[in-house]
Amino acid sequence: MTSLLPIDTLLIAACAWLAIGLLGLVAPRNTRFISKTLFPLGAMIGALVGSVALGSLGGPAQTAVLAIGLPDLPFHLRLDNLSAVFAMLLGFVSVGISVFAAGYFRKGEGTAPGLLCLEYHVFLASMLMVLLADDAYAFMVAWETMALSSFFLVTTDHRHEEIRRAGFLYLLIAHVGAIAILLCFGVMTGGAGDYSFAGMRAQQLSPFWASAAYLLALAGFGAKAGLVPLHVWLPEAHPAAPSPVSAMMSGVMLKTAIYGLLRVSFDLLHTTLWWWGVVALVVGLVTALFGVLYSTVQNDMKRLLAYSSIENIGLIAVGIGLTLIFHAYRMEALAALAMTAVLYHCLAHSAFKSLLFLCTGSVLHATRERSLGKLGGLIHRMPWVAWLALAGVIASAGLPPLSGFVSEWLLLQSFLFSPGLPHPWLNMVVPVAAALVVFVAALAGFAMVKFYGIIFLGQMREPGLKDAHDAGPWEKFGLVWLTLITLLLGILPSTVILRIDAATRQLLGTGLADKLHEHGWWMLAPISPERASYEPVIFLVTIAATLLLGRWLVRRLYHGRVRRTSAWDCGYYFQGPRAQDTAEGFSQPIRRIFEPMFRMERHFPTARDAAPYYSVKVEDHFWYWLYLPVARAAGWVSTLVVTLQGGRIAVYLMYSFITLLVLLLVARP
Amino acid sequence: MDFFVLMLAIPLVSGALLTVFGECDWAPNLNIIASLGTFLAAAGLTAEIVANGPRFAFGEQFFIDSLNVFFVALTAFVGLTTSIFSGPYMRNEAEHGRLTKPRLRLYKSMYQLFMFAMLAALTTNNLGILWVAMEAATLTTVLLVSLYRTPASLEAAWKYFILCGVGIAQALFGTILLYFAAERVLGESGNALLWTHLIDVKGQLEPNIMALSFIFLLVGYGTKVGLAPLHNWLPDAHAEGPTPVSAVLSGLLLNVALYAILRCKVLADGAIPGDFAGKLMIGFGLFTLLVAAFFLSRQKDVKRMFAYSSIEHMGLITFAFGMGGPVANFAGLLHMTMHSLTKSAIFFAVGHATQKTGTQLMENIRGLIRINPLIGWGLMLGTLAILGMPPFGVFASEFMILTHAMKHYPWATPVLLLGLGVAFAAIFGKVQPMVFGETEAKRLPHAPAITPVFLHLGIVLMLGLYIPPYLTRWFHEAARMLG
Amino acid sequence: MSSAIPFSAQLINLFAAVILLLAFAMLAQRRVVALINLFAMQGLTLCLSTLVVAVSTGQSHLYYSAGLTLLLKVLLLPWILHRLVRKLNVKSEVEALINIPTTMLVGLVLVMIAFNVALPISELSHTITRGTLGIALAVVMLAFLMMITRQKAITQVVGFLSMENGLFLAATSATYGMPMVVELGIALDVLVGVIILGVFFFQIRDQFDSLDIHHMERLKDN
Amino acid sequence: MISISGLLGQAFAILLALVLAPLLSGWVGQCRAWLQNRTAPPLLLPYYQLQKLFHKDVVLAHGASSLFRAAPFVVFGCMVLACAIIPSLSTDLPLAPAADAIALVGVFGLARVFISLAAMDVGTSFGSLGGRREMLIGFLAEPALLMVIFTLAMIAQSTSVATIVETLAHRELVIYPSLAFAGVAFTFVSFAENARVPVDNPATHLELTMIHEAMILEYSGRYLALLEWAASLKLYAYSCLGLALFFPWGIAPGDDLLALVAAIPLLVLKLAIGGALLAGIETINAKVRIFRAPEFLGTAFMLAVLGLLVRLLLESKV
Repeated sequence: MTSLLPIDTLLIAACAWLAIGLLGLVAPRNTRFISKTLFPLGAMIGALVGSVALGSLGGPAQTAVLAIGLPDLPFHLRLDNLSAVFAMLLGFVSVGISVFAAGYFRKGEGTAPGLLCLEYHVFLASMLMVLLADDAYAFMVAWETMALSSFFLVTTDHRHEEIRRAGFLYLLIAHVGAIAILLCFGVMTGGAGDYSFAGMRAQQLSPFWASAAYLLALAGFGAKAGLVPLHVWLPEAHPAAPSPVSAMMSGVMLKTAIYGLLRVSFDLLHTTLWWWGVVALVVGLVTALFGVLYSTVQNDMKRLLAYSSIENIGLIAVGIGLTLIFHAYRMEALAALAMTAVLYHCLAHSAFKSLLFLCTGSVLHATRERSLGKLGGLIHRMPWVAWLALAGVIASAGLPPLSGFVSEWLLLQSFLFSPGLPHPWLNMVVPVAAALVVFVAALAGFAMVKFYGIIFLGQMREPGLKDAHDAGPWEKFGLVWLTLITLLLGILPSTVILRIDAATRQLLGTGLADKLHEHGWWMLAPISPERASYEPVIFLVTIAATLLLGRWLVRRLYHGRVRRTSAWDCGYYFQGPRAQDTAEGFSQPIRRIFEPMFRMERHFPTARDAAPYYSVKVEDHFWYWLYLPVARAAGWVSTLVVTLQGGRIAVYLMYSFITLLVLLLVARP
Repeated sequence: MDFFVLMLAIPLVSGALLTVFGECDWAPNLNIIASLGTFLAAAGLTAEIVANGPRFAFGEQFFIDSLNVFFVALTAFVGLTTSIFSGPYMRNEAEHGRLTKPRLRLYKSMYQLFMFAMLAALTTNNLGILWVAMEAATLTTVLLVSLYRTPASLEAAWKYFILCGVGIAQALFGTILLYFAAERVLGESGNALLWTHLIDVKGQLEPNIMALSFIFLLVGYGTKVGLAPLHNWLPDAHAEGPTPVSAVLSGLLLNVALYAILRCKVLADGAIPGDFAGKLMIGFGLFTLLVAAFFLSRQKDVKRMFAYSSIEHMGLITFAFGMGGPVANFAGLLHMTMHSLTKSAIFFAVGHATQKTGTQLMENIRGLIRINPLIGWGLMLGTLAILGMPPFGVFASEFMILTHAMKHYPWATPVLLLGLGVAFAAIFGKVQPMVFGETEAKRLPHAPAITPVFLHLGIVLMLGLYIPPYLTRWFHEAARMLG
Repeated sequence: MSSAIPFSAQLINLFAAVILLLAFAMLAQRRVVALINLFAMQGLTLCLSTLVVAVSTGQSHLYYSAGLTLLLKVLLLPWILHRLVRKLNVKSEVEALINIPTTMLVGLVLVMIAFNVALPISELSHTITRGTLGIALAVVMLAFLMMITRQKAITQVVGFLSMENGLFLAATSATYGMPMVVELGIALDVLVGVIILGVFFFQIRDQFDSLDIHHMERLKDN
Repeated sequence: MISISGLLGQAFAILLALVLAPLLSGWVGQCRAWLQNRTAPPLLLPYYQLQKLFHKDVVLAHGASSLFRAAPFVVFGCMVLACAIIPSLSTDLPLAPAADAIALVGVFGLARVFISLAAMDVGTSFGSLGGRREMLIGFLAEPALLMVIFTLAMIAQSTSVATIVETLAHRELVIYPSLAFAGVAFTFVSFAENARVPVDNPATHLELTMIHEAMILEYSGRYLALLEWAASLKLYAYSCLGLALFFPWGIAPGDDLLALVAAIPLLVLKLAIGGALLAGIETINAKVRIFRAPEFLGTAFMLAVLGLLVRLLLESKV
């Protein structure tokens, strides 16, 4: 057979995923077959997708038209560098998650494993189709299929009412977002009625309509990505879903929304106005700040991670904003820098966030416990998970030498050169935004220390944790795989950037590659070594060398003797698990400093309480300021409307009579 | 033997037979067989029309072209599946003692006569006969709605009868006016009500009279379509009648009424300058859509809720045809098809669900997929389909309608989206807990007929991803006839 | 132009006026039995006017339709209704939702509207009886009003039937009758409808032990 | 690119840091004692303590995990790296490109996270309390520090510390008002970061006030030694950074040996003065309540941002 084009291979991969899913229905209850055969197969397909997309990077865009779709609008597909980058992300991350899932879905909770398998692989396939779609209809079909399959995955354990509510909220907001996206496409056709992306590219929209399209896209994709104020579904849906699903949603699905935003604002729209960037920047900052603050005060480990995802999406949005601003002023070099930061953070976040979610999955399996207040000391029982999670935590805290830091570094670099902007107050405001970004990053560190310290360190807060077991082989493989990606992204940034640079060049016309080529693979110097440089390898080597050398020297010159005894703790007698910080206690400084940001219900014990207890419930302001009023308004309208159906036949007759009379008197040709 | 004659004869004869022998054991099978025969005849007729184009029958009194043959095929198909579904359903009802044997007989005979009336209404060329057939359809369904003889069903049937009777009377007045206008052109020959003749001279018809007559026709047949504020009979009739009847009411009768309006619209458009009919229909459509959407959130009875959803979709379709033009008409026809298939599938699932749980109140129905996964998933998928979720076909038609509206009536788009969004929130929020969650099942003497549900959903799914070219051509031709 | 109007046309207009008058009378009538008689008279007048039209225009099929009217609207339906009333012993007064004088006023307004609407059309009519179209519309509307204002199921039916009368008037006098097949169909439908209603009355009476429709206000959403 | 002399210079700088850091802490302690009319401890006290601690056995709590044992080395390594890339004597450091100013902040962050985790590891009340407070200080101090660096980076059009220092050292004398703001902010930050009064008190074991000490309560023997050493390295690093950024004169431009030799006494002198000042400030200030610390650092952050704005407002032409 002739050599397959990458796009064909990806199509086949999507079909293969669908086929695997359908196979799951053959024996829906045969857990062994499904988890030990089908999911690994899916993982292989994922590896295929990832490597094909990686290989196709830098190549010319390939298109294909399928025979299905609307009569006058068949499915158009297109694989260009942008979609290739995200397809690569999808493929490689899904490998880890699928293998982990093979070990995770031992006993299918609620839904039959076969059905889970179907939903899961449909989810994968639809995400791939979203990336490949090249016309509005195909995109919407793939997009909504993605939403649907993920919704069913979220409500896997649908016996619990709150999980059902979470799923409903998720699907509702997803649907509203989809409506906005559809409108956006409608605007972008400019009335020409050609709904293929090629047709939209051909349109030259007036600034007004272009802005309308951009804002609609921001709203629509923001709803899926979790930009404030459309974020409320995210912290509900992620804890509800099984961990591999949360990992997939947080790691990959949110990125498809970013993909859509990039696609619309850089590929389909030609005009770029500087204030678009400011909007994205501000929204992103608010989202990031909101997300990180709330993630620090969560007491449910998956909610904490969900809010941290909101924060990261916010940072990505900030990067997009910067890119737009630079792009609007034709400062393409800097735009390329910011764009690289965006893409890089997408990659980094998808790796480390899915890693962390999978770790929570293992913890959940080992302890049946999601609330931080009942965990602790697991590093003794599950060392594998603990040490792998540490990598995710460091990356997520944006610390060198792991992946999170690289993207933040790039982002800050692009901020640093913003004063070149030819706009009087823009170059004032943007650096201050940089300050906030740093602030967010530092707070993320706080949240991550809380996450890790409370779950894995300290004494076990519950006796039940004694018999927690470490992850199984499949789970271990998944975790290790994602850790390796995180490590790779951390220490080989320029190698990776040279790969994904194709996408940047496609969107902005210029990239960082030529600059990076001048220096070695170990050095990341986007502009020039004199201006800024970062060598994670050297960095890592130095620290490791000092560590080992120091250890060796100390043992050599002195000794390595160790005595074990009970902890000192300033000589306090009571040292039970309850003496250490609770999750609430750990975040108390945040709650105290940023009190107005939260809606808190607290109960303080009084001196005379027979059974004193302290409780705090932190809620989201937006829920009360935005969502409930809307719901109330709708309810009010429908109370008005239902009076039409009063049950009186005479009244009904009168409606018809009046309608007739009005038409007779008013309607004239 | 002529397919057309067969198609009309089979339901008529079998209806008569069932009136007599309706209580025999083989009666249900006869019902199904008759429907099957009707469907086969309709299929044959369709093939014939697609092959050799339009034709007359019984002189010029009946006329089949690519527009109505499409409705005929749809009607015959849904009629068949509904009869299949109603077999076990009705038996279960009988076992529960909600229906006696005579009632079952009445049900079967009326079912066939109802099919006959609708097919006649669809195929006739004479607007007078169209009216007569519509009235006949109303009468048969009145008996079907009141089948249970409970106070509620009687009340529903009474309202249905009075409101639709009055509405149809207005339609008759419109027909008379139409005749009045046509007579002045075509002379007092009997064929002044023949659509084929009218269409030739539509340009010469007096605009004022046509406008007046179209208003009467729209209000008249619109009552049957369920356009707000003429819709009040619809939820009651759907909720209180037996579920198969709700299925055919939603899936077929509304379509037939809308078809009547369409036939008249073509004439009105020809006669009246300035898109008069179109504007009226757009107005009605949007209003209906919004009103129905806001009704949805307050429903407690599952069948009632889906009745309102039918009203909502009828509004959408009316809006589409109001916009006119090949694309919008195409979308309208497509949406009619999708709605018929999906909604009847939903009613099948709902019927089984209500039998299993013994209630129509939604807060008492829980965990359907634990009772019977197929019913549960059928309801869930059907709901998602009717809510316009891809990859189901409803999304395809809604996509076309929306995009066309964005192009030509941008101001209408927000209204449409608001309506669709509200409907989504209302319906899905209610169906999800019904399908999911915990519950205890209830044994039924007769296994439910699941095949129709998934047959319909399968077709809808297929059409959402791939519309076969011949179907496209056919739709296009039909759309062209509507101008 | 009144001098130009031939005698037959004057007759027809007269009958039309009588029908309108009867419609008002029915609107005002309180007692059920009397209501039915009025309805029968209306049918009779309709039949006569149809005959006149038939004679004056020589439309043969109008004879049939006149006969049909006589048979159905004058003899059969009133007879059925009377029997029903006797069987269900609906003795009581027909109480209206709105009191009679107001109803009459509203009816007056309706008549004006109807003429107003029909005017431009009758201008165009070439038949000798063009004025009657407005009257027919008025009768339809009055019947409609009656259905809205009356409380008894049976009076609603009478209103429905007199609406049919109005339609027939329009059909015969304005357009010299519809094609025969159509008229037959319409007649059949009306007959079947009334029979079904008859069946209904008994069931309604059994279920609600009354024919007051305000018992039937259970199905509602608010 | 990487010259032999450069490598030598680099190695020398690191060694110098390792040697001078404890001395600096000792000197500060001595000055404090003098200022508080106490008899001063010997200048070399830190060395004695290190020696003693290295000799002692390690006493580990039962709950201590391997992370607890690895953390001191990691922290130590981070501090060594930090000292390696901060130009104390010469700006020609082969390791400098490995981490620019932003990465430098990252290094300190890494150390902080590890020591906080280690503090939480044993699971005692004070450990977790200390870790929490440390992170609190951290996320307040880091942005301020980075803003300071941003201001300077904008002057130098570079984030590489070496380049910044070079530009600042070898420029014709221009007065940058922004530098004043940045300097003050930097001072605030370095007080907080090095666990000094008014934020923390290195010399206390009063439970409710301590931060850094609370974290290392459970450490002993060589681990404690490493942590102490790392702490003094941190102080040294911050001092050198401050000196290099705000008083860069005398730092050798390249691999010019004479300048290098000349730079050493100059550095020692600067450090001595700096240490004395630090001690003085510590003496005249009182330790604030933990929840006043945010205000303190907030001020630092404000100052830094102000500096940035001033930079953009007044000096954008420069």
